[in-house]
Amino acid sequence: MSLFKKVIDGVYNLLLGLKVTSLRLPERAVTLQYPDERWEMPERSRGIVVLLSDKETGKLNCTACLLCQKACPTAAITIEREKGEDKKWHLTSFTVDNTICCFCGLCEEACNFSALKMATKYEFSVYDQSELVFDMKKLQELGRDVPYTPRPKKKKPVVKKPAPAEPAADEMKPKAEPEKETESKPEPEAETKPEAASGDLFDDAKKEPESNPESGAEPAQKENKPDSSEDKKPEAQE
Amino acid sequence: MLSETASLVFYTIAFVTIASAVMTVSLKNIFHSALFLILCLFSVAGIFILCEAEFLAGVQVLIYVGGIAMLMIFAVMLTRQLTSFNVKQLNEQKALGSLVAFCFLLIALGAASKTLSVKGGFPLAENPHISGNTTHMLGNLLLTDYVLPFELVSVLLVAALIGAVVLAKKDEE
Amino acid sequence: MQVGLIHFVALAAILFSIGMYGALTRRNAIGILMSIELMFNAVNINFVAFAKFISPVEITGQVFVVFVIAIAAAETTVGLAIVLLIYRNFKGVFVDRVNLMKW
Amino acid sequence: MELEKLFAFFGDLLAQIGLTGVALTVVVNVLVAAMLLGVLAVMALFLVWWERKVSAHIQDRLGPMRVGWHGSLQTLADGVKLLQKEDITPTNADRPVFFWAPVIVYSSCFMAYVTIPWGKGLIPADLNIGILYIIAITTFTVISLLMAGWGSNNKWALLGGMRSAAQIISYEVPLTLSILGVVMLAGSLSMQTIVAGQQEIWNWYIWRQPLGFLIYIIAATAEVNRTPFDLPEAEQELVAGFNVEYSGMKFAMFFLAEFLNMFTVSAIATTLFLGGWNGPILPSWMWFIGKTLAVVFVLMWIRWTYPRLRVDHLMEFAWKWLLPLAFLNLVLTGIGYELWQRIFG
Repeated sequence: MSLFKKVIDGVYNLLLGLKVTSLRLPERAVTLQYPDERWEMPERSRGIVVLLSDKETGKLNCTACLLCQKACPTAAITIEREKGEDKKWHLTSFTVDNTICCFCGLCEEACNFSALKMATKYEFSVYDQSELVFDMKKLQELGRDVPYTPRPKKKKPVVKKPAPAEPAADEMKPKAEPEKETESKPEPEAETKPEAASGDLFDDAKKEPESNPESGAEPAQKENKPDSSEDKKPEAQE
Repeated sequence: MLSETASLVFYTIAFVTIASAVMTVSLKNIFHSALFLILCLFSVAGIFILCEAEFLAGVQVLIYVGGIAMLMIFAVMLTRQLTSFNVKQLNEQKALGSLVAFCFLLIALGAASKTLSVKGGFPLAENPHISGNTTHMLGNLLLTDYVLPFELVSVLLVAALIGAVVLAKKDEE
Repeated sequence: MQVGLIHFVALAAILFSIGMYGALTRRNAIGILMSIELMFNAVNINFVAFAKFISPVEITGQVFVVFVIAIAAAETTVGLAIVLLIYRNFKGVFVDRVNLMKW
Repeated sequence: MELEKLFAFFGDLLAQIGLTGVALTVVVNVLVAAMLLGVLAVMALFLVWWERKVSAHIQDRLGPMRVGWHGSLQTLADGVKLLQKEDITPTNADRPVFFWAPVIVYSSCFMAYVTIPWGKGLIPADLNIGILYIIAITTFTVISLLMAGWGSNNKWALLGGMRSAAQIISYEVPLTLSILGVVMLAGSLSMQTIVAGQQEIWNWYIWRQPLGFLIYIIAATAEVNRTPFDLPEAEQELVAGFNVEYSGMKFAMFFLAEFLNMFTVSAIATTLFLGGWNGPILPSWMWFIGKTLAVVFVLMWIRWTYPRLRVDHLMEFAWKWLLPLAFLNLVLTGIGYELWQRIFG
């Protein structure tokens, strides 16, 4: 008897399956025809990394602070800079190697100047691998029309001369200059926790350049090494 | 006698049959042998059709090609070391075996020509044409005159089936 | 030349001899089984040809072919089971290795 | 629309030209074969496209949309692509076997169409062993699959070939037995006679053989290696089974043969159970193709509904369920037929 019940049950379930699929048949498609239609990507989606520039002046927002380079877990970002005559760091090259970028968005979080952003663009296939290494020009071009809202500067208790509410980074620099010597020295460790220490934007920017070039790069490498060796050990054991 | 066209067809099929049979017994690769066996059996089905035995031709293909040859191929695949070219495929009786087969061929052909070519030697039908549906006739014969052998063959098949299962089963202990 | 009964019989004889040669000279048990199938088929050709040329009214020959085919199937199943046993016990399917009863 | 008249006209034309005897037969047969080849090639292309569309719509997708109207020329584009591809033969392959396997699978599935009635009088050859011929000739598929598996010299291919042979042989038994029920009722193996026995819709053999029809559909699904019985080419386990080493045109031949086989079993189901080309108003060949495509759609529907069976379940189902049911069907048919004859005959 239980056999009969089983058989009837099974047949019923099979028919139920057919019913389900037949009901899907007249439904409208939920997919898009990709090259013809595209999803509108949400603004915070993580696509390709672009450099943002000021809308009016067209200059890059980047202050060459190296925060993003340090934040990058895969070392996809490489920044070269030089000290200008105005004793400020100037960007000479900014490359993003998209072959190793993992699209984690840490660089965007690390940036304090709304200088770089993960744009919504996600199609950048090329014919040659080397074309995936984007240089500064390319990144700026990509970021030309990317809308962004400059990050609100929440707390500025340390600032002596409050900056204008929404200044572009380039405009701010001259004003920040005088404070550089006085304020950057007290907190040299701040670089390890940029988010927490970024009470003052200008401060941060000024302080890092000085301490970083040699000392900043080394810790990063040291951090990397144990990581990689840990990664390799289990493999070797296996 | 067959018609001109049918004779031509007969010679073609006969050639294929014999050639593939020779390949079957002579090839070193036993898998290829099995495939030529299939070709041979298939062309024998063609001979059957020439003899107006369509039902048998269908059964021939279904049973031999679909069943027996398939079993052969399975056996080839289940047993290793069959297809390597280093293995000697013929035994020491090669010369003797071919001699015996050749003698048999001569005797058979001699006997056939003795009995069949002589006028009045063998009661040939005047009109060698099977009138009617052979399938129908075959079915009638099998279930009337030959019902006992028919049943015996089915018993034999069941016995062979069980025997094969018992033989091929792995010992429990 | 028009084809008559003699041609069918000759074809069957040739096929049978080929099968016999194979059965006598093959070392491989599966090869021997195949040769035996060839001989069965030679016999079948004879039956069918005789049915056509001698008794086209009552096709007794064809009935026998049915039996032969059935018996061939039975023979193959048992034969292949034996081949598998040989393979299992003698680590190969070469029948000249199966010499336990030879003195 | 009346294709029969068209063919009769062509026959007269050929006779008037002066062809007689063997020459006429040869010419007519070659023409019929060529026509069949053309129709089936188009049908295979259509079936591939249709399968993709049905699967897409069941999964709330659209499927191919780019080539032609709703992607209707997609298969043609794929065919052209496959033609251009490199024809690879593995180094250690058994070359002749590897080469002949797709040829045999393709030609055997064409040969099956010799006795399939496309319409009233539209049958290439009405053999008196019709359905037996089809069953016999389709066994060559198994051989070609085994040849493909063996010839590729690849363990997945070999496993796929072995599995498929085991599966097809197992399911052939209930398939043949389910067909036998219809043969008993029709009293003939000839396809035209079987069709002639089901003039009206209530005469269709499906009403007298519902169990047989069910068994036939299940066994036929297994026979043509379709989901849920597609173990021989289970992508996840065997990558593609017997055709893993095939590329280019040889692969295309396997692929098209698969779809043609599906059409073949549907055509047999139509002929045996669904009244063949019988139907009102429309020309007979339209009825035949329509009914066959309906059966094909059911097969596709089944494919995109059920998951794949496990290999031991597959064998168990064939031998422990379908085979006894098929025997039961046969016995019931015999008893029922005899009773019917006694009471009404």
